[in-house]
Amino acid sequence: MRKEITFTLNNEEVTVEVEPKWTLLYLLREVLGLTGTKEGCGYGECGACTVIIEGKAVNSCIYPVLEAEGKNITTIEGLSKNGELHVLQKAFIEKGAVQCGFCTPGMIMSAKALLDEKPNPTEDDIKEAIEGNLCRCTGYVMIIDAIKSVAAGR
Amino acid sequence: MILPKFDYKKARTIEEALELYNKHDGNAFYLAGGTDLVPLIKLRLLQPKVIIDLKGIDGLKDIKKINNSLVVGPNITLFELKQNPFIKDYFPCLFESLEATSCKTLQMRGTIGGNILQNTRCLQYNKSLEWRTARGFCLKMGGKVCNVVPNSKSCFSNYCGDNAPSLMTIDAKAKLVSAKGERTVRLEKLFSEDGRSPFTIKPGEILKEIIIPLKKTKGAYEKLTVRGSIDYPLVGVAVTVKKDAAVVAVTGIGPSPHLYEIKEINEKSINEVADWAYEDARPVLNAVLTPLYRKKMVPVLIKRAFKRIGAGGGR
Amino acid sequence: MDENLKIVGKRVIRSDSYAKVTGGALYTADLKLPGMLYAKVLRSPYPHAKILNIDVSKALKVPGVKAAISGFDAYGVKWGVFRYTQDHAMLPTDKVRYIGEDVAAVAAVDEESAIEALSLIKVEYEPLEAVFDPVEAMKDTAPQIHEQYKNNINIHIHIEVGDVDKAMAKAYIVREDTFKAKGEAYAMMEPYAVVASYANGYLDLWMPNAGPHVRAKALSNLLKLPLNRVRVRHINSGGAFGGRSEVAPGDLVASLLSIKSGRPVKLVLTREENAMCSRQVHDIIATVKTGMKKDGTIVAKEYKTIYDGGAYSSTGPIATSIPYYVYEECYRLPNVRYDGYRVFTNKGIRGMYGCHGRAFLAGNEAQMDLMAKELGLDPVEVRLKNGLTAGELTATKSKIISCGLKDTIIQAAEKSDFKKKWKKHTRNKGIGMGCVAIMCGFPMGFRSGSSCYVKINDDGQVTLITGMVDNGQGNESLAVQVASEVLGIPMDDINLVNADTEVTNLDPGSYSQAAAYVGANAVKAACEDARKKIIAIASKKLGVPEEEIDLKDRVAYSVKTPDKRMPISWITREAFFKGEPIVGTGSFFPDIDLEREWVSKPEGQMAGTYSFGTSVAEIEIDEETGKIKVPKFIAAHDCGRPINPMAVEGQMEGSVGQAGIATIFEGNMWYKGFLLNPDLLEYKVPLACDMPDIETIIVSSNDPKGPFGAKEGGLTIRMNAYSAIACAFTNATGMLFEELPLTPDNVLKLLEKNKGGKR
Amino acid sequence: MKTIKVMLNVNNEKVTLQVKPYETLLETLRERLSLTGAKESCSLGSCGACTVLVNGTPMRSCLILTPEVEGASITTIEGLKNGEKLHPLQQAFMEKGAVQCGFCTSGMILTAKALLDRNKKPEKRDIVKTMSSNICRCTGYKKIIEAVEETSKK
Repeated sequence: MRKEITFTLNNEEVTVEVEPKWTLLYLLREVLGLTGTKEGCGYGECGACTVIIEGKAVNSCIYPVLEAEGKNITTIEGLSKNGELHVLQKAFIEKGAVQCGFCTPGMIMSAKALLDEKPNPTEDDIKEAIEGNLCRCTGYVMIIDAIKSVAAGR
Repeated sequence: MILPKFDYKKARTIEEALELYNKHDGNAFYLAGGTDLVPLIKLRLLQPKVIIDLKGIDGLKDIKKINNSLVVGPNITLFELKQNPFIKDYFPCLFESLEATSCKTLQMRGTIGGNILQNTRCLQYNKSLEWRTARGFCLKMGGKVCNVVPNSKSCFSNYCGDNAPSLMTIDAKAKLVSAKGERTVRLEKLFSEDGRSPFTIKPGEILKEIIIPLKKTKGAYEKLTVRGSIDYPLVGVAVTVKKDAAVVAVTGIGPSPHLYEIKEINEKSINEVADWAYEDARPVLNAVLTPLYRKKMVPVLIKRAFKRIGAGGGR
Repeated sequence: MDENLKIVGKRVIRSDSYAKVTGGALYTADLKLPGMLYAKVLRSPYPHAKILNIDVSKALKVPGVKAAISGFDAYGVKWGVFRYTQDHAMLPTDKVRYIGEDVAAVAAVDEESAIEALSLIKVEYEPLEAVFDPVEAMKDTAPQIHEQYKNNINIHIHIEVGDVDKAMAKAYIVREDTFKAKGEAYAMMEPYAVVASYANGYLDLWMPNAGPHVRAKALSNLLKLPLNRVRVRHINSGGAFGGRSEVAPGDLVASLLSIKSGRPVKLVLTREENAMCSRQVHDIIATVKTGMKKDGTIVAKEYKTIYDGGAYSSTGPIATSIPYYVYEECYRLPNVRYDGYRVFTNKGIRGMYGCHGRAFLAGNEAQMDLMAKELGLDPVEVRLKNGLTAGELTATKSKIISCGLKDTIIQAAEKSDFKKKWKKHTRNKGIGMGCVAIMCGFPMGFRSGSSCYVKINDDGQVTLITGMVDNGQGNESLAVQVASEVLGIPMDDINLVNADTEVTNLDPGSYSQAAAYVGANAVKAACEDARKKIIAIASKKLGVPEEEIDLKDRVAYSVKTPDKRMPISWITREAFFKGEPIVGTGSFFPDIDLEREWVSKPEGQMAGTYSFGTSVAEIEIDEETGKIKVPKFIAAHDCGRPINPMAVEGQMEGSVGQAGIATIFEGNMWYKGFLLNPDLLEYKVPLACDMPDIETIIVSSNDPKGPFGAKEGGLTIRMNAYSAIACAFTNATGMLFEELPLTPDNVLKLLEKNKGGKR
Repeated sequence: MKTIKVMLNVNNEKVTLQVKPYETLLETLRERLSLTGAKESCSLGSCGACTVLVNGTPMRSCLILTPEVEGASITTIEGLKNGEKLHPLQQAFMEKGAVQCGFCTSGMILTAKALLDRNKKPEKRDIVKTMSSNICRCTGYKKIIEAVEETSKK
């Protein structure tokens, strides 16, 4: 049985028919065509599917779609404004924090959730914030550098 | 091209269809084969709230011999009707017009009821909303002038049905049903002669049966088109001969078919009717060949049809 | 090698047909990309009006709308094929010039929202007086459509050879007639569609096109993007016929919308839009004056031809020239004066067509027959007498390289029993003949040539990379077939990567009749390069001299001792071990005079070579209705050596429909600037039941420079099938046509006039 | 507007869909089921490029509302192959060179299939008449008619 849900996605109201069994990730990628959010493991272990729901970084692959009703959700596609990149996106590019790029959207969303809540995090805060995001390429050094640079820049 | 929003309802009985119609304040259209209706809606010439599909109604798809009549359900497709042995044997004129209608694929979808009740056409009318908006709405669109004949107060759009004229020549009647009950009229009475609203059918009325007296006839249908298939008639002439008398119907020119009777067939009477039909035909520049030419073809096709019948029957 | 061909010249199944019969072949409208938006275009309701203001702000407020644009969002660049014809902004900001011109556009998450948003765009216009008839448009009092073109004359081509006036004065008979033809619709089955996807600074585009490289360059200009950031990609095309040659407004619209929204955008035109707003064919008025000797030799020709160009230049200089050139490339014209005018009117833009110039060519041919009759000569003999032969120069000094014209005339005449039927025709039955030549690969500056890469993969299979594009005529299969021949590898083993501007190298496209002659020649050269490398290794490994080795069925072998052999896949691996993988490159540039210019210097070598064709039509006229029936059609074509005769026949048969039957069916109808038949119901594309019994004759000649002797295939019939019908009409009635198409009303009018005049 | 639940058997596979009441069968096939073999060319029933078989009968899918054909068996060009084996008509269209740009091809083949299904040995006249339901701009029809004729003789 399909159900209609309404929520705010990247600052726009979206109404869409969904199957209750879907995950939010499925809706984003397969129905709404927002493929920036990646599926890495499907079990909430890797963080590649991280999006921000009501200010919190959430693994969308294990988030039941019906729970999205009424929520405010941001994905990587909603970060740049009028063609202008978000500071975190710029920092990731400048600091060389991007290699294969598959973890990048989730990583940036986790970082954004952190900075939104805590504009001046410590290195430990940063490490804690991205501990659920696996990266196989970078060794995390440049990622942490990038997040730090944004925090310091504020 | 996408369709505008409307609701779709499938009626199981005539009563249900009439009820649905009334429920939507008349802003509804009945759907049979859809080969005429759907393009009109796509072009935003009709903007219904609801479409009522009549194809689920039992009994509208039968052909029955009742007493001395053939009773044809309106939902039977042109292709099925053509296969009916009575049609070929008794009504060669109708058989030929069915055969000449559009193309085979559309014959398999289009119904005889829908074919009879198809809307009139005009080169300046059957266009997209954008085209018509740029041109300015014509009389048929609720505007103030005819776009083909600017000083005319009436609409010259052409009725392009192939089969109503044939049916008229074999004395067909239409049984119509509405909430108020049933009425049966001769087929020619269905035509209003007004291109804006070409039929006398009352809002919500449903064509229930086409009744044809079962008498053997001779006949022929002559159709002028540019191509050998798909096209609507630029002029169509149906002729049915019964003993010494004949009935002639001319279609494709103007909002309704013209009907003529010949009491006694001979060269003179045929010529007279041909002349008469020529005078009656008032085509305008709203189809692909010139009006004068189409007018000239009326007597030519009438004489041809008679010649062909004389030369050994319809086929 | 040429004398012992394995696959070239055979009736092979086209490599693209499997995908097409199974529904797997994708066309632009079939594409769906993640996050894709749907675009709709707001079009001008006026034939001519000043644009005062365009406001798209309200459209942007419709839920689901992601971008809205007008010409004010573009970069102010005007497009033109030539530097002197840059007059088309694609999205105008000054004024609109035809009904249906692109004015603004939106992209939304679905078509419904896009349609709703369009209705909210506000455009303020100030209507201007419009002109629809080219003769009217040339008058001083006519409204000016473009400031820079006085009297609305877009292009004037003047060609003067010899002394026309003197020759006319000396001619035995002189005749002057004026012929008209309504413009046609391309009516390709696929309505125009484009998908544009802009991401990370790069723009990907898919659309039916006849030349991806030319298209990408135009878009790079219009969008002020470097060429390597605009990538026109491969996609199937549902017919082009000349109507997909140039960059289209929709390309710019979809690109701008994608750049604005950051999402892929798809625009699909409706059938009506495709007819009104993509391209149409020129209406033509041709006055033809001919001077002839008593023996039928043409001594002089004088022409005034007016082309109704619609609102913009498009391929103007080419369109204004081509009907004349294909005639002079066929017949010897010692003295000739040609004045061709392309004139602007407030109608849709006119482009080149496979059947371009029917009033001019059919007029020339029918008039020639009437003059022959007056002189008591036979049209076949007159054509043979005036027809050019190999080695001769055309009037404007272009050398005919190879020429099978004579053979096409003789064979078509014999097959149809032409001479007898023409002389003893019965009432209202007639037979007629039309001839023409077509240039293969004409001057397009540095874009006239093509190049190709080929690589042999580690399993011995082949990847072929060429800019050649296929619009349905079979160019892809042609390339694969040529490669297969040279490399001795079956067609199935060859993967074609083509018409993708970031991968393939420059190619002229498929609209200068260049695919078979130019593109395939480059493929052949690249494969020969690879072949040489294969043979070199095989020679060493097998211990036989290189000249002794041939490639066949995936194997290199010694011709003298065939059991000395090794699979090409082994050779490939040898090459990898040596660090010299087998790749081949090759290119071809036709031998043409690059100084030649359409307007300023219409003289010099026009093309690499020419193909020739003769059509013969038999007709019957119904005297009462004026309806013409075409029971029989014979087409003979010199296309050099046909690479795939089945494909060439297909082109010839299609031409009989699109040009031949079109002569009695097809023409655009107008009310002022309104196209009255922009659909497939009232525009009469012939149906199966309307087709004559067609017989095709391929006259095999061997062009010295063509790939395996091949030249262009099919187009000659497309440009003379109408002449055959027009001449048959003259044969049947003793009179010339006045206007094409010869619809029944038109024919009856002529027949009545004839009766009135004679008796 | 409410959607309508429609069950169809498309190429021998049962599908249940929620469609718009004003959705054409062509839209459903192309947009919902990604069966893009049926083409949209004129959209008004004049050309036959969108022809599919509905319970074996060739129909212009651009003129049919999907709810109208509830419960029907639909055959599209994608459903004609039997495993890897082409339908004889598909084979003949290839071998006879009846395919050029390919845009009319699926409609042509399905129209021909319906003819041969109801009449195994049609006369050439019948073939020409039936195939005159569909417009082709490339071929001049000769090879199309030959392909159908050839198949009927097998």
